[in-house]
Amino acid sequence: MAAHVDYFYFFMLLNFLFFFFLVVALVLVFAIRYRRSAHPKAEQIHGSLLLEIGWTVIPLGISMVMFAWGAILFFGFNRPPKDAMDIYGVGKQWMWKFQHLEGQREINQLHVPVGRDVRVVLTSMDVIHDFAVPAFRVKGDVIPGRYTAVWFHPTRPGTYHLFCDQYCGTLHSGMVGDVIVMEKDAYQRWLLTGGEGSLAQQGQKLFQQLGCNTCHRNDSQARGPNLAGLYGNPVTLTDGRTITADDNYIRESILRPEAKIVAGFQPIMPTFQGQINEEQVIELLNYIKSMAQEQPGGPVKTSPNSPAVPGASGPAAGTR
Amino acid sequence: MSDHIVPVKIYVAVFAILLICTFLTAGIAFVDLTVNIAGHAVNFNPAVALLIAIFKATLVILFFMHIKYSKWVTRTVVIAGVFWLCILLSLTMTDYLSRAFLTSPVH
Amino acid sequence: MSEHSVSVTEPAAHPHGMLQHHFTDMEQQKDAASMGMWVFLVTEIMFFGGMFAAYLVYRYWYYGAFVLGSTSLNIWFGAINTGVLICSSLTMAMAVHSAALGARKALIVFLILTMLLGGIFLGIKAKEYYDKYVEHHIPGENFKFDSMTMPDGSEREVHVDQGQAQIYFSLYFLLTGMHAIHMIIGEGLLTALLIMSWLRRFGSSYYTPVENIGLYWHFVDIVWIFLFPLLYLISRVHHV
Amino acid sequence: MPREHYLNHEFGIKSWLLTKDHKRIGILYMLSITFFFVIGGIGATLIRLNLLTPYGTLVSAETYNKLFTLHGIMMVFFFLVPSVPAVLGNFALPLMLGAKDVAFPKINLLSWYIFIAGGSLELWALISGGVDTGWTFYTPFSTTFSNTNVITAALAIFIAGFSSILTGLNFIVTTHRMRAPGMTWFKMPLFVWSTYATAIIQVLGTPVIAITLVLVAMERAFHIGVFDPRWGGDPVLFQHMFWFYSHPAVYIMILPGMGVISEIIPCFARKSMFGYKFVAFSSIAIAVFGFIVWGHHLFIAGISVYSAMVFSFLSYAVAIPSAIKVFNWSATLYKGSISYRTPMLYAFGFIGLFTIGGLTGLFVAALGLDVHVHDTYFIIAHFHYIMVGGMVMAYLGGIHYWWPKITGRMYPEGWAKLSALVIFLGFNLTFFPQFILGYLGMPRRYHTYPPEFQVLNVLSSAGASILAVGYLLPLIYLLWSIRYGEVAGNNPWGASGLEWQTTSPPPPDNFAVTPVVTEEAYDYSKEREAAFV
Repeated sequence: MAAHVDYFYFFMLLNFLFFFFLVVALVLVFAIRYRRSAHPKAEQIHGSLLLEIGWTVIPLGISMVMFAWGAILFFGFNRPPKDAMDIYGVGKQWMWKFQHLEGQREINQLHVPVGRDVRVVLTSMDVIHDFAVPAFRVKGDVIPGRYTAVWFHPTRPGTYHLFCDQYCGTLHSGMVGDVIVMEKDAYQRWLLTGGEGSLAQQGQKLFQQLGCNTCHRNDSQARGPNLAGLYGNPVTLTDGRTITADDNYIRESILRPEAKIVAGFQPIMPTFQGQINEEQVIELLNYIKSMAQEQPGGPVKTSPNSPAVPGASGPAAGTR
Repeated sequence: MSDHIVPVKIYVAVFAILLICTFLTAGIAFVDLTVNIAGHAVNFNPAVALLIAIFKATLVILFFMHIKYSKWVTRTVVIAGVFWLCILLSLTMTDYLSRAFLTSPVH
Repeated sequence: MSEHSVSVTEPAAHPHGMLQHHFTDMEQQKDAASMGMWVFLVTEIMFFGGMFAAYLVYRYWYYGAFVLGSTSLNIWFGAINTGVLICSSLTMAMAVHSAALGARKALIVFLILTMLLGGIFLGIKAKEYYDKYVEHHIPGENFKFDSMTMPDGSEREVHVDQGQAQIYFSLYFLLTGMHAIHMIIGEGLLTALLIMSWLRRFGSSYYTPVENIGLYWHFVDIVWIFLFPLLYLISRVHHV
Repeated sequence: MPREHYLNHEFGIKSWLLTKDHKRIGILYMLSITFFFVIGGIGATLIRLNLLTPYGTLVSAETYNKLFTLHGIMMVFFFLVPSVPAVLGNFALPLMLGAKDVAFPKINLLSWYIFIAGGSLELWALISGGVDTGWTFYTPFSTTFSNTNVITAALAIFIAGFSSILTGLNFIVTTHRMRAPGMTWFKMPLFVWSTYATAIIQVLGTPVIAITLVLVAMERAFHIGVFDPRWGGDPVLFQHMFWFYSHPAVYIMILPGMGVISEIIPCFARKSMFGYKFVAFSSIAIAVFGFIVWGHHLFIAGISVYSAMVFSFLSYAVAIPSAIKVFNWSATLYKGSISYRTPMLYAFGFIGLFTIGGLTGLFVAALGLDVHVHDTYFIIAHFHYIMVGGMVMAYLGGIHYWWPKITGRMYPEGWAKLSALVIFLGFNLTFFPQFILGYLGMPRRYHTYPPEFQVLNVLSSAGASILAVGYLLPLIYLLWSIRYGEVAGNNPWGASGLEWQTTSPPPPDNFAVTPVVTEEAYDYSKEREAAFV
């Protein structure tokens, strides 16, 4: 992607240079050639329809090329490849926290393997932040209340700047870190240095600690929906809407359970807002995701690394 | 604005229509206007209420506010105001209506 | 051009000092004032437009909460208030009409009527606000939307996401509050008109302030005409 | 006994503070925005000084954030927005239309008082404790997390907004209703067209920022939830509403400048405007299109991809009318008879810098590229090329152009040319390095930065010091010229507009006899006496 952005940039730069020097040349040549001392009497010319049409249509045409190229690139930025590996990130004043699916955690550092598509799924614990890695030409706002994603494909091992690009308060300029791109084996070795179990396992522990399993269970006494096989599949709500259970839906259902009630269930679940933080929500989310595959009978459509894209969807995923 | 004096009759007539519309809109609120269109239940209550409101507002603007008797410049000002309101609402909604589009599980 | 309409053919009599020095004649002055008022009303449309945009977004997102919030409002207060404002619009139009005919007494009577009707509206609105206060439906520390009073007086339990419900009530209070502020300003302006007409400042050749404040009053009425269905009538027949 | 004019027919503070004369009100605005410009400039100076080193050695992070907020708010709301419209528009618009005054002189004075009230309150908010949200007030930082005077600052902008609305209202009605006999729409000078277009934006856009800031204040005071994600509110909605005004506001800040340039170029090229109608309509087109592109500030803010594409597409549409203007200005020079007086130098500078600013606008309107440069110094450089390279150049050009009409005296030409040159060089040295910084990835609003960016930052700061000198010079020599400048005469440039047909400075009622317009705009076919060209 980074190279494509640069090709596009050079195309834009060529256009820039052409038009800039065209205008400067026109102004300078006319200004010197028709200076008062050399050209004391101006010739009155009122305009030319042909010229007007010309300099309306030609720039319009060129700018449409710019638009189309830019839009295609942008579409790519917003559609991570299917087999991209996921890393979860939480922004908070003023640090970055990352959670790898394998359970490894880090602060203000992001270790990624070279040559793989990496998707970073992000949310914020307070204000809007922005995850920006200029070397990869990517950036995305990190918004409290929902997940957004940024993906990239590192091609060369090394250490790259990670910036917060959206002003977020006093130590905004201190909210910087490093993206460390490692060779694949080195990355695998690095992953093993953590010892808390995978993100899904951590989530399972929390799931039991919070007593979620007393209601969300796979038997007749369940007072909440069975979560196995839920992720990535359609859910029918009490008001008749059908929505897809994606990251944002699950997050919302943990923190604001009364927002969307699954058909056939009572609104009895208490909110966990204020009791668990975004990182713990991510653990739970990953446990619920992992349950999608454990269920042998459940319609498993998604592989672990190609879950629902937490794209730019707001709380109203699906239509009313 | 031209110096036209609108007869009282017209004011009273407009007033009567406005009152009737108000009763109508409050009454219709209790009637279920849900229609089944291609398998989707669509509730027309809000749309009807809004249409009545637009009709009422138009009457007020035309007669009470004398737009029917005024110059085109004034009318243009009114139309511009409504048009810009539509820009604000519709372009904001382009975002909210399409945010969910890329959320499908298959990419 | 309605054939019923009567052109005022009176020569442009200059009431003392009413023509400001920078205008050529009364017509130019009147046209300018009228246009200025309309342009101002357009800014008012956009002012409310910002809140309408927020309303639209959240109504789309949180339809269920909006339906419940809307059902908790008293539809009869809303409908009566709509009627009251329409009456006041008529009396305001009649006030302008009387001013144009130079009928000073009628002008004064209609201005007083308009102010009274405006007062009734604000009174009913205050009662509605008070009810909401008692029910803890006012956004803030004590906000709690777990029950509502139905039109027949019965209480009903409500299950809804409190945040979403609070957004509905925030928008309700913002929209109606801004509208009420406009009404109060309107009452002040009407008082000024009343004093001026008492002091015989208007005649059939100069009544621009009456006309312009009339436009303002009608505009405030129109805002309410939209607020009523948007806030009170979202969907009464579908309580979720 | 000298001839009576608007400056000497009454004396004393009271005669100024209670004046309803649009010319005096213009001068009141000129003094007040110069004051706010100096305040904002001090903010900029301290920012640039701090960025000399990567470690934020001059001020603390907290102070730094308050400084860029002060700089942004002062420059945008209290300098750029009122600069050309409220100063030059107030002074010149009625004169150019052949009117005795604007349509509502009392409201005009009122709008200045509102401006001063808003400005004073803002100054108080920014200096007593300060505000650290940036001029953009993004939620939820502004509503929940900032501990500074956000409500006061928002309220002050709310108040000042009414000043802008009333000025716009006045100009719209004045243009429609106060034109002299014979002054048809297509005989109006282009400055009037562009000020009219600006007024449309002021009237339609400002109320939206007003209500948005009310919502921010309410959210902060009562936690109503509209922008707060903890209640289910959407912080991005704030950005929509904010930019619905603040993007068109960019055109409030450049359109009148374009109008000034459209006056200066025909005058000093002694030529009628090339494609007059196209330039006139392009102003209106910019005003209209300017309202439908705000989403390009939100490409990476979490809006829908499709919405972003719509906004990107529309953003290119608004670039075209600006391009039309640039080409028409250049074409006007063709076969002209060009003299290099100071206003013309500013116009040349404007064309060059505005072209850079406009063309880099194409970069940031491109979705794929905006992802990389958004919220970096590239953006800072881009909009400073428009706002400072464009609008401030145009403002200074306009001040020099109408100075003889305003004061009846000429400014000192040599000094003026020197300072125009210094400003041009200083400006480019300040802001060109920021394009490179931005593409390299340096984020905006950073108090400290990685050391590899230092060289470019030092260059930029050096440029800023040159720029500061450039801005100080006019302040001194213009003041000097009020007393010691050469007497200008009524039409020192031999220019065509109605404002040059009356005496300098004009009488209180502008024209001894109401002018009747028969000429086309910019009719330079006949020779006019021009003592100073």
